[in-house]
Amino acid sequence: MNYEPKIYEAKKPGWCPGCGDFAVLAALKQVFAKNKIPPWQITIVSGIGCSGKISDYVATNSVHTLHGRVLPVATAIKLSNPELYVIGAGGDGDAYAIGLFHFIHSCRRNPEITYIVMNNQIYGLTKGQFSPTSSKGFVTTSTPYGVQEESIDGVLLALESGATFVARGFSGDVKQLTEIFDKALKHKGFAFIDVLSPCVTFNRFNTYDWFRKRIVKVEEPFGIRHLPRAIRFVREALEDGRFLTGIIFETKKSTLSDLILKDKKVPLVKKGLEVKKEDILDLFYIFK
Amino acid sequence: MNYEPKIYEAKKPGWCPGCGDFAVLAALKQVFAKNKIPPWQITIVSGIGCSGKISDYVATNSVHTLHGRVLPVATAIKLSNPELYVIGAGGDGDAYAIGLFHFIHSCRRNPEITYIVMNNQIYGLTKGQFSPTSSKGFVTTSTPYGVQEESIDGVLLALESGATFVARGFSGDVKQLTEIFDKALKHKGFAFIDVLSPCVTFNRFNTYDWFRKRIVKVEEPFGIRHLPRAIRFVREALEDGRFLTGIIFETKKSTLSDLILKDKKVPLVKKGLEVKKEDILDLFYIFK
Amino acid sequence: MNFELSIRIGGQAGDGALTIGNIIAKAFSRYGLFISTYKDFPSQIREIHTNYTLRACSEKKYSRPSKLDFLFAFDKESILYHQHELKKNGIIITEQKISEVDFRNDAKVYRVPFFDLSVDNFKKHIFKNTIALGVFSEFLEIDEKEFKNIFEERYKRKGEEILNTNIKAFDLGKNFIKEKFGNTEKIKFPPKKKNESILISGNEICAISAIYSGCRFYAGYPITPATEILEFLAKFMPKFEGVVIQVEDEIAAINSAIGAGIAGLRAMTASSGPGISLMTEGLSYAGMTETPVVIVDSQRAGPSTGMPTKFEQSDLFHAVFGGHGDIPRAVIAPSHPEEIFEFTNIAFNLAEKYQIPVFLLLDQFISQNLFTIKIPEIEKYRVERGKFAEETNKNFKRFELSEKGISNRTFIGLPDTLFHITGVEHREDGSITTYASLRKKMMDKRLLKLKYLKEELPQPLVIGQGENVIVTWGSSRLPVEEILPELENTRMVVIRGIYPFKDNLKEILKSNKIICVEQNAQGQLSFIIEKWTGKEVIKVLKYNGRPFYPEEIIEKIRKIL
Amino acid sequence: MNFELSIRIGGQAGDGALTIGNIIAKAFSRYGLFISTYKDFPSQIREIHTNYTLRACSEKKYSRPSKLDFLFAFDKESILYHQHELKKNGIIITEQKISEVDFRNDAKVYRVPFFDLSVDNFKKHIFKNTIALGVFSEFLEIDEKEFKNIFEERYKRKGEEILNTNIKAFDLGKNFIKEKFGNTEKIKFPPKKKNESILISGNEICAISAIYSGCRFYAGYPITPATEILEFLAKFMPKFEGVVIQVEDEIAAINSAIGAGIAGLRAMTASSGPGISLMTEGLSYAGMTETPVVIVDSQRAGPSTGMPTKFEQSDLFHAVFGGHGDIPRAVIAPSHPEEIFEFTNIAFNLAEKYQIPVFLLLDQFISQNLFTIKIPEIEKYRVERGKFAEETNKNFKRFELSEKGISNRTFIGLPDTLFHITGVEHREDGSITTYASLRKKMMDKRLLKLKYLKEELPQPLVIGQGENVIVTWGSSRLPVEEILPELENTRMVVIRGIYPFKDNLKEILKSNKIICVEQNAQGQLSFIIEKWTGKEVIKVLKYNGRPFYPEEIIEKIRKIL
Ligand SMILES: Cc1ncc(C[n+]2csc(CCOP(=O)(O)OP(=O)(O)O)c2C)c(N)n1
Ligand SMILES: Cc1ncc(C[n+]2csc(CCOP(=O)(O)OP(=O)(O)O)c2C)c(N)n1
Ligand code: SF4
Ligand code: SF4
Ligand SMILES: [Mg+2]
Ligand SMILES: [Mg+2]
Repeated sequence: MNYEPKIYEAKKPGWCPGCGDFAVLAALKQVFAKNKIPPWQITIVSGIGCSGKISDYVATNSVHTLHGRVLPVATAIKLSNPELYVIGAGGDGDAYAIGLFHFIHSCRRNPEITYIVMNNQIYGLTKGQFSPTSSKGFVTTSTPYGVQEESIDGVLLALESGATFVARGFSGDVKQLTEIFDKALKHKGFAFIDVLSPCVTFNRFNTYDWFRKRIVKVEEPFGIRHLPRAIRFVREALEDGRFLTGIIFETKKSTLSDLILKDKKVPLVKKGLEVKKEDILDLFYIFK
Repeated sequence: MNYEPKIYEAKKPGWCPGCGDFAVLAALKQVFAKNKIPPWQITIVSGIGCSGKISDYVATNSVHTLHGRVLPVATAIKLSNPELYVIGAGGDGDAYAIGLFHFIHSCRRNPEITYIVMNNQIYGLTKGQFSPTSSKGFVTTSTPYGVQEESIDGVLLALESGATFVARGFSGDVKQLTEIFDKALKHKGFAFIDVLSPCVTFNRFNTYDWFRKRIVKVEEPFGIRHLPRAIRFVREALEDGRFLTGIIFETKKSTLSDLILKDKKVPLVKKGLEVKKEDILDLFYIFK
Repeated sequence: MNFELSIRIGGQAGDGALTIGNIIAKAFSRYGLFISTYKDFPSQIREIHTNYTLRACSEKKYSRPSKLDFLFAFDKESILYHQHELKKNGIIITEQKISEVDFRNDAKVYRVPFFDLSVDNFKKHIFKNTIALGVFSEFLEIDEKEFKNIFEERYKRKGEEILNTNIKAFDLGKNFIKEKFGNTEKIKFPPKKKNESILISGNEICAISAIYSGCRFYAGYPITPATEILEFLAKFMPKFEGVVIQVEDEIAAINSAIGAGIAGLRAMTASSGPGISLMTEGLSYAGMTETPVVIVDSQRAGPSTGMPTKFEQSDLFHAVFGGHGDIPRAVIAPSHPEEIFEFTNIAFNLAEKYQIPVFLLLDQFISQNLFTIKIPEIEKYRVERGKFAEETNKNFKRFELSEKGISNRTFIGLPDTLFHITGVEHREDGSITTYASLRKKMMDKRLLKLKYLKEELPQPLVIGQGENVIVTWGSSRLPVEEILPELENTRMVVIRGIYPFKDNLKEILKSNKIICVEQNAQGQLSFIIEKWTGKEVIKVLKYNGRPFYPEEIIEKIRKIL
Repeated sequence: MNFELSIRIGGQAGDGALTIGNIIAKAFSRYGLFISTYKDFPSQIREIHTNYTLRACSEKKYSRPSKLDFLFAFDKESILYHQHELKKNGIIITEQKISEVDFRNDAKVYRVPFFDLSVDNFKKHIFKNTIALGVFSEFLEIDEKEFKNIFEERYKRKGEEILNTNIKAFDLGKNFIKEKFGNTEKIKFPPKKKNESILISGNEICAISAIYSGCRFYAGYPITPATEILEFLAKFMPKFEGVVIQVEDEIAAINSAIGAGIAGLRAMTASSGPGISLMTEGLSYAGMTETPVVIVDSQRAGPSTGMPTKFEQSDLFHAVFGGHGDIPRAVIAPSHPEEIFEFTNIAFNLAEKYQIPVFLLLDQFISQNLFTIKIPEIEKYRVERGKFAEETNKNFKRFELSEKGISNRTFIGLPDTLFHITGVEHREDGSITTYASLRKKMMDKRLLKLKYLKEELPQPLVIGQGENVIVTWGSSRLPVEEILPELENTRMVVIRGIYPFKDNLKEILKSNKIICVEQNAQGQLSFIIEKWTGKEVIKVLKYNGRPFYPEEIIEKIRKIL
């Protein structure tokens, strides 16, 4: 098989020209090709939103879930078949509004999946309402007088919740994105990437240029040995109106699969369903 | 009116003798009495769990919501009638499992309510399953081989999510609890208190004694001027197996009511529903 | 003279079909015609064929036209997919660039280089739709001012230059057609009528009625096709001092609305399929706690995410039966744009008078499309709060047993008047209980309310006379009503107060042949009709995401009758 | 000889009613009697009156007894609330401390200082229930070993000392009664029967069947009365290499189960009312994506939080009709503890063969109480996966149209075999579409499955013969079955395969009088029966949280027939 990026693409994406999500798709395809992963060994689990459409554009396995439910589905698929590369992908509304609790619980559970949030600070598919990452004061179709809440940051929350791989990317930098995804895919555990992925149609505020002026690349996973420092740096940057991109934190912990799967060699889906009659009888005998 | 604690109590609580939740109730009643708040000006909004039963035990207004939904209900009540003291109260399962996203979104929205989580690190009412704050390895009825996930900490999450008043209390120290609640009630904004509230029936691990050995009282709201420091101290303590109690962080920000209510003098519920016919016609004229 | 003109504008998302469609709709509506529009848009932002249909009649006809007079084709798909719907000798105005496509033989095709004209003259391609509008105006007998006036309103704010460019583009199209094709045959219009009509979508009517009806708390989460309710209220509610918040999901939305309802405000939330399903637990809580709350369901094609931008009426089962336990509730469904104001008002009144959750069922067709309606006579509608009074009561029992099952309500925070609300079974004072006999009493109380509510629910609407019955609901009424005159011995019954089921259903539907026209796959209303009449119903269903054409229905019904 | 003995043990939560009830139940069950138990416990951990009822029969009778032979009263409430249910001259064994209470004149009352005996002898009050057991044994003709053997099993692990103390306490009670009251009249027992029966709850049967039926993924969230399924599987599933996770809520639970179902595992979740409502959106997704998933609903008294520890059958409407859009699904309900193993197995097979979500409706009575049953003949039940095969297919179309609407399935991760799953309407290959004709085809495909599934759904169970029909479902069958022999000309029909509705319903229910016995307030099955028979059904309902006594039903039915 010839592992080229294009073998992973199913159809021409329906995103607006210039949409940040193209970069995410491009970087993913490159990483798949580079690592020569056969399409059937990949499962993209996506949410609902423009970002979530990514699952319709890939020629890998794909599961387009409900709004906000990427992580329960992705985690279950990974546990069912650990031979798969399972990649969750969704928007900022999906991840940080309706799905926020799944996100934080995944951070602490450490399932072996990659989770990419295409953060455009807006609800794209529903045409421009604010999201939890929209800046305070931002005028959107549902906040004609400006957003009234403080925004939250996925990277900070992930760090605080025990995530073992935390990164931020930018759709204006596919090269860096590819590097991050490459490492994420190899990470044993929950690898989370918040991608600043501009919506060129409904978010005319957080544009590529806007980000370019504010992005600071992190070359090393500088927080790797020191979580509090990672947290401090990210927070200070944000307070200062800057975004650190790159791999911000990485550590090793036992994963959900380690803890929950008895036999890591044969995936559950490949095992027969038969049980020994005696084993079932033993269960009944408990009640004798 | 004679403002004594007992005027706020409706019936004998049905909690197990020794349950930590008694202390929360006691402290609340004291604070109400001390501040001479008439019962009808208080609304306790509670979740589902042993902790959530608190609403049945008070002679104030009370709303016993669904599992995990304390905060949306409490916030709406406060916006509807800002003259009320609105106090949310629930368990660790309620707040940090099913209701976690409401919690984090409330931190960033800063509604003017007090939110008390009776954290017993277990599901009490359903008889002893683990909760998101249960320690790794803890054997419960749903984890016969030990909890497999990292626990999370409400105080850290609140700090990271922009909460403006963050405290931790302990049911073994009603005096401190009363002081914290007193300040919380006076705080303009979202006042969050995680109360270590032992379940003497289903959690034989995190007992009063266990906590007493691990609690470090914070005398001043030492993080008041410096959030990162507060975060660091809390984190370091936790990593060290200690719990800081007291008011950990306090700051001022515009509240949800500030932002969303035009007229702060007359509560919405006291306004008439009539509108001027012309005003409605004006809306229609937009479509002429 | 019965005037009728149907137009479809097709192109890629971003081509501006919506803009020009809306301008034509507004111009015609002001001219005194009745407009209905139909947007067939993808649930994707760009790069997919979309189309906009507009029907202008001298009479009120609001259903989707199956035969077109005009087709604007900005892309190839517009021709491939839509030209078969043109009337004989219909007109196609199309982008000249489009090649390798066979036009219908009988069609009058005008190929215009919209793209090039726009780029050559204005350096941008985006004026191609205005040029097309100019072209279009050449086919009409009406004054071009009808369009240009609208430009002025629209573009004034954006600056003189944009306005002028648009006017230039318009003239460019007009002149192009004259020069290239000479004088075209012009469509005669009825005389212009002074009128007080507006061109408005169902969602917007609903939002305005909510404000009028005393709604002062709205919590929601965006979802197609209900979002405009949130957006409209976000913009205009502050003027009425109400609260509008976009929250983290629909669970938060319904629980917030319930919180406000408990506190004593009139509260509402709106959503569609997936969001409505998420509200199920909250629905059950509202029923149990006797909390008034209005839930608007702008139905779309399901199940699950389904076809988010497409039409369907398939949430009836859920609205009536969804949720665990025996839940008191009401379900009403306006069947016409002109009923939405009234029904929204009814929803709020029923919710408060009976202290229950009320579903207001809309659907994508009626929610998102534009219709010409008269401004409702708002003074006809009132705020009726039922047993709600600002009365201090030291022994307030929120759930006091009473003859009709309805207890006194007030707002939280009245001196000495204590509330205890719980989703657990409770005593009259709201304290928790599991006592068997009390449990039964409280359950009976809650369900008893339905008995009285039933009487007050909107009556079925009966139009026409005859042995045979066509029963329908929601916006399916529109095409049925249109074909009714063509059927002999047939009456139409529109079920508008759906739940609690009315006792007179059997009587009203008395017939040898009951035909039920509805737009879902299972025949959800049909099921209920069969239950109440004990008769097998002949189902006329459609569920491909597009509302019935009147002709489709008549064809099917002719086969049956 | 028909032997029957009914016992109630009442006390404050924490008094140990449960422990001693369970020991008696186990002893009698092993002795060869058929046991059913009934826990009437508060949804609160302490300090409230609770009671445990136990019925032991020489025949299979599983419904709640209305007349008691014995009452153990550890608190005053036990006497106040329960002594009226004693048979004539029934026996009360009560704590001596209880004062100011009038005992029934005819009752034989034995006042024993349980508390003091325990504290005086063992320094703790917690042995009072073992003492009571010793007292109790003095009234029975059977060997005290029957109890003491159970102590040995129970307390062995906890150490010699605890065992010995319990034995001492038992003897203390026995001797106390002898000394104080002399020789009591002893209840005769039928001869001991060697038997292979077990004493088990419905939740546990369900969990074991799930494992047997190939379930290898369980995601859940604790909720009464379904929690034991989670707890049992958490403990024993690892042995079978399956996954059990307690997740953050029921939404995560159903979506996790769906994820595993998509991946190719047999997956299940279980919950009750509030949790089931939260799963509604997931249900709709499973229907749309044709994902097999088993949803166990251990019903409790609703709506909303309702009475969490109490019995009801009020989720039928929701299971059948809940959720937005037209959702393919199945709903089945075992009506007897002995059916739970089979029905759980059927649920998994139907879910996979028809690629749909399947509701398995249990209820608090059958889920949490203990029943003596034979160990199921497990080899009778198989794993039938339908069109599931490990077949590599380069052109795999997960939603390929086929004659019966069922497409091929396999697991995710088979070389070259790609899955595309979406809750949006899709083509055969799973890619997103809104094309009208395809939409209709896919909807028809999904609903077509129900036509075939219907044939395979468990048949109604008809017991007895006669003109009149009593129709019932779920555990309401138990009391109905018990009274059936007393009614003339009456047959019982138990609806077990509830949805899709069977075509033969009308035929099977043919009768002049259809009586429907069910335990909810609206008459949820009755509604459906009326729909299918076109007849008005006479409803016999109960909804105070406690299952029918057989006598209550017969009284009501006598009035009707
Ligand atoms: C339960 C539910 N609520 C609402 C919606 C409607 N909806 C579709 S996409 C979306 C949000 C999109 O925002 P985001 O997740 O940021 O994705 P983006 O489109 O910006 O990539 C919403 C609210 C839905 N599909 N399901
Ligand atoms: C939606 C829903 N799921 C599950 C339950 C069952 N339930 C009742 S209380 C509870 C958890 C209790 O734990 P916690 O919140 O920590 O409160 P505690 O009893 O420990 O005070 C659960 C899961 C419910 N009532 N509603
Ligand atoms: S609307 Fe925004 S997020 Fe959606 S495709 Fe267009 S640019 Fe991307
Ligand atoms: S079970 Fe635990 S949390 Fe519940 S009342 Fe008893 S001690 Fe308190
Ligand atoms: Mg977004
Ligand atoms: Mg707890």
